Amino acid sequence: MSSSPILVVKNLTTTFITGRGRLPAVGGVSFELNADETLGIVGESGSGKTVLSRTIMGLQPRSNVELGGSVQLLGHEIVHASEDELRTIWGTEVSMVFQDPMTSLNPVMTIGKQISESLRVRLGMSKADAKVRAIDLLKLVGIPSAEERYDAYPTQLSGGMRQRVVIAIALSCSPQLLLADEPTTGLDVTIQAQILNLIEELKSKEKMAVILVTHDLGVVATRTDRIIVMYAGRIVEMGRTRDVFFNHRMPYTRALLESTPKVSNPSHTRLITIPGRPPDLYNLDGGCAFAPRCAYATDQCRQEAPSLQEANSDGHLFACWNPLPVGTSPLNQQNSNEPNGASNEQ
Amino acid sequence: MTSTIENNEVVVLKPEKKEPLGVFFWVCVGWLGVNLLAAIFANFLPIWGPQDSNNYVDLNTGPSFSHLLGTDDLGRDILSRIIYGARVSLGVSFGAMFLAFFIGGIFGMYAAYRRGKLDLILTSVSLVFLAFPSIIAVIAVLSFWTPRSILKITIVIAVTSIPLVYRVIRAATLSAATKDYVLAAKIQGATDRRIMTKELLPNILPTAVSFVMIGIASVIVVEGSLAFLGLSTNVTTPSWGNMINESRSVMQVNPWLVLFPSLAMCLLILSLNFIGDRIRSYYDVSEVKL
Amino acid sequence: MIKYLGRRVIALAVILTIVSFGSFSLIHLLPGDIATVILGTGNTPANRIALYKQLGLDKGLFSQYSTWLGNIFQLNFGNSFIDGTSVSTTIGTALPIDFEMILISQVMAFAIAIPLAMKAAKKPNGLFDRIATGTSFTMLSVPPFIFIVLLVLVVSINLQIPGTGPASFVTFGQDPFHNLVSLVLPSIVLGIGSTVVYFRVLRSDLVSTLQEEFITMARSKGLTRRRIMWRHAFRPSSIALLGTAGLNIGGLIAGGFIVEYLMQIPGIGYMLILAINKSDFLLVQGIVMTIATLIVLLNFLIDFLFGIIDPRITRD
Amino acid sequence: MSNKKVLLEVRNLEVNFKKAGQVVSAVAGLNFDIYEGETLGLVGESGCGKSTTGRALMRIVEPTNGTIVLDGKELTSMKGRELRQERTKMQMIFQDPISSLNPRRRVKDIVAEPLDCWGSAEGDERDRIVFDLLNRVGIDPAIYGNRYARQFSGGQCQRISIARSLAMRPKMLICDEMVSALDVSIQAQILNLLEDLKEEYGLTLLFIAHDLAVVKNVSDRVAVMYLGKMCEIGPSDLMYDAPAHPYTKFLLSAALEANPDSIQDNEVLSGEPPSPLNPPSGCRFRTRCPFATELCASQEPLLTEVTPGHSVACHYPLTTVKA
Repeated sequence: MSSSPILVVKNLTTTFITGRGRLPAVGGVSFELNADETLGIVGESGSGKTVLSRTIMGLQPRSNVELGGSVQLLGHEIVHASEDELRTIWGTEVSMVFQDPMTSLNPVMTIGKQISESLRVRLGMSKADAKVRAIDLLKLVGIPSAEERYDAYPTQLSGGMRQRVVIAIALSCSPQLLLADEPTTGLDVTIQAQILNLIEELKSKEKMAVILVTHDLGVVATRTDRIIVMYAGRIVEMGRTRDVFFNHRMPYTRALLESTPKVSNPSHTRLITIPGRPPDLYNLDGGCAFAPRCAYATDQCRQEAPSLQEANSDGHLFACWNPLPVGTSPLNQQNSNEPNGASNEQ
Repeated sequence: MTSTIENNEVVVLKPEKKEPLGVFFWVCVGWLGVNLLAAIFANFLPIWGPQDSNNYVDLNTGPSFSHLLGTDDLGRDILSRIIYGARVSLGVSFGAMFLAFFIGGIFGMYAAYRRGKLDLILTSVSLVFLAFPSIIAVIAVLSFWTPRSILKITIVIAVTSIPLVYRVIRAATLSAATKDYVLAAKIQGATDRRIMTKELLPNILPTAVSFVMIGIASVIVVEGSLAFLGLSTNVTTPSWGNMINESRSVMQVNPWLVLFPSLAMCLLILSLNFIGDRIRSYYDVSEVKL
Repeated sequence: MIKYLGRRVIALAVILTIVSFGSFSLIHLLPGDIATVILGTGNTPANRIALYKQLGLDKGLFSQYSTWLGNIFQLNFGNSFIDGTSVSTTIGTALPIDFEMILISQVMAFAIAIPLAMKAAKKPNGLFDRIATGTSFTMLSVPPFIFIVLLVLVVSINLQIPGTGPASFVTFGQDPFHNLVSLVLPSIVLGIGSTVVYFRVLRSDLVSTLQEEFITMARSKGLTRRRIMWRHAFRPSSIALLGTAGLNIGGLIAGGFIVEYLMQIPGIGYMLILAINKSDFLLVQGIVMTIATLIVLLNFLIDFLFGIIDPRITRD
Repeated sequence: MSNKKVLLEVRNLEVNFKKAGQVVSAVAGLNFDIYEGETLGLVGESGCGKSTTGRALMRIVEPTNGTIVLDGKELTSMKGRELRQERTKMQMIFQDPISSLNPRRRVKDIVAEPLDCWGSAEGDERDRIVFDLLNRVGIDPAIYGNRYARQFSGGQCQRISIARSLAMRPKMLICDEMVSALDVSIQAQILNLLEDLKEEYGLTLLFIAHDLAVVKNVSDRVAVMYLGKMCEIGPSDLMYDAPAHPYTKFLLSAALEANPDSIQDNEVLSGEPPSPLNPPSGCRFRTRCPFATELCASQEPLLTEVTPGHSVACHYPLTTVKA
């Protein structure tokens, strides 16, 4: 864990300029990522997690977007880099797996071509070499009869197989960082488990760092070293996975955990809900964005946004004026059937 | 009853993210309105008669105070002839499109909602007709079906447009009919007729209106072409096509004779196309692919 | 693919049969008696019967149709009632002129529309896009017959460029240079009309294709913009372009007559108008049948190209 | 449980589709009962036929075979007005909240649609019912009743859908993946609302979903489907603790728990479901089942009761092995 960071994000902001005004999709995000780490970024829709991952990648469109802060990836500054500069990093140093494998593959190109294209363009391989390597990659990601599938079109494959192809493309130029944006959303549970296991396995095999962006706490619970929880474009809690699950201090993290149904719950368990809806990013006032939905909110919360503060020396940070006591995570009392004290229903 | 009602939500309504239709749209609508009104009330307008030949005083003049757009080689007032000519262009095009939509639209909607054999048959038939160039059919039929009248021209153009209208409305209905709200209406006990009028019709209306506008514009062109071939109305009835065609021979002497009716036609087509295009993008109707 | 093409061939045969029957029955839609139309009034009954026999009209409808169809398969459309020339010969001389004009106009249209659409689609609603889209909209509103009349007014009459006016057509065989000069204005009219349509279709399709996730994916692979545009975006978008081109070229075969008529270029459309004016019904029939067949074949070709471009189509 | 009144009785339900000349067997002979007042969860992966089952029950999709008896009345033989009338006793909520509501109609008209169809309430009475329903689902009718549906977010649309489905006071509600398009915090709100309304309106639910945790949280009993067949059906707590069908077991072990201490089973089911165009002989799960034998290929296992109320379709149910 003490190896030098490959990714340093400092005070990153992404603001969209739209017809309705300024939309601060990501506001002041800072974190670091080590070479052998798996980092989870969790948040609901509109929390800015996808925008964040695309900004880190440098894929955000340039028109009507204002970027601030810095993203240092293996010594390259991403934020204000031109597309020409970024192109030298994409694929070889960082690559991305997208949410929907159906739309992220070109429907009129064979999957083999889509893999070997990267190899030929980026690594200058010959056509024959690229094909051999592409078939190896297909085998690596677990596609049966890879030689025949080389000439298949994306529509001829199932969703799980398509996502494997996308992963093969992402890995084709041996990147050091893999950004996976909701890689298993829309896949069935058994296929989801296969894909997550595959990413985990390839991570250690290819020695790369992984950022796993998801809305599902289950996806990050056992497969990440650290977790970032996002709300309204900001980091509200960040720390080692166990700390976030067991020692979280930010009420939103708890609320997220409590409103997630669990297989281990007895039937007809009443979920503890967060009232209201995610905030309208156009109209954020000065206070904590979660305050309107938070049971513990005070006047201070409504007026002044809390900044990240340290919970422990292990890099566990949270942004809250009235943090929850340590060790009150619902996961610690799972076997007691008593209703949770911190009900925030109104 | 122990109330566990969560407080009524503070609903954050999504803003209507549409950009407004725009000034130019309303200019176009206004222009279309001016054309329609002028055509309808031509008899009551303070203008020369379309056949008044002025005792051969002012022949082939350019624009002047007494003749705002000039006169032709018989001394007839161009403005007046353009306004009366609008009757032919607008009459034929509106008539043909409404007729085509009445028949093709109903069939298209019904076929797309019901699917099955009827849809299969109607769609195959429409495909066959679409393979046959409709302009050729129009010319062929009109050249054999004499004597010609505005009504006949309207009917022939309408009939040859039905397959296309059918396809457009069918495609629009199909995309609406596969939505869950149609199923929802069905399971609440709505009759097919109710579903078609209350659920589907409001959703295909933007497509239909948009296509009517573009259709009218293209019928104006078709009618103009027919006039050139002498297949449209009687030469003595002014129509824009007739006017342009007749004055080609004196183009060198008096270019106004060609320019003004051409301008009238182009401006109206531009307005219609623009209205249709804006309606389509305003209501976010994707272009119907045939 | 074979199954897909097989189905298309069957559809092709069915459509051609129906179209041929439609063209055939045109002659029967004539009001009044054909012999009166051809021979005029005041003819002896014997003459009428002779004509009926000559045309085969004394036989049953079906036998007439099969004879007619059989002849057509040998490219024999009969001889004109009016001047006795072979309909096939007339069509054979006229068609190449149309092909020439369509070829010139389409090369021009694709050469202009594709790069413009690509440039416009790169920045939707940017300055270039607004100008190009606005111009295309204006051009779209000028009917071809107005366009050609105005061009003649400016180029042939005002600028007095020789050989560009109406009735200055010479065949390619006679004089290639003057042939091309005489086709400049009509080709521009047809070409600009097509350019506008192709530009609009390709632009809007490219704009939506460029927003697809697979384009972002291609970017994240580190491919150049140029490669992404041509290899990843153009190919899926070209389906819409191709479909439009099919309809448009069909429209030119059928609708080019107005330009030909005004410029007095003896292409198939002009021949059709002349035949209609002279009541040369066998020629009308032959031309209608030819145009319909060409359009059906064109559609088949487009379907075939669809199948090559997009593998999804052949496997539905 | 067994002495309860059966509200919906499904026997030998089959749905076949024709696709490119071939027959797809989407639902292949389902038998189950739903008791009055209970919630039956129906889980399975995509393509297993769970949604088709729900739609066939509503007769939005025509069943190829079988009988559906709702509240003592046989639905499959009904036609026209009778069917429409009888069907209002059973309502359905769809997965896509946005497409479930007509974007060009006002919220209060959408909720009143069933009343208008049947003319069962007019004028003030109609307005009062709509007002109450909207209030009940948490949408303020005074402020939002005249808005168009397209302005609402997914969760709100789903609330409006629920209000509409309750307008005719149905006995039964079929929820087809109704929360899977929603964020967790909204999902929890909707699930709680559903539980409340179930109580209040005396509803019986068929809850179709792919998310095992969601299904368990709302269901009394759960049925598991694979490739058009039912694998297992039983009381949810019991079945999740001790699944009898290997497929259920794999499904449960693949479900991700939001707890770092949860055991991530490495026994991940390999492969993918075969095509319903050409389903395997015998047990449809045998191609992926590690315990499959020749018997599984030759003979189709029938749904048999292993413990009271818990049935499984497997030649080698796991409970017997354990015992």
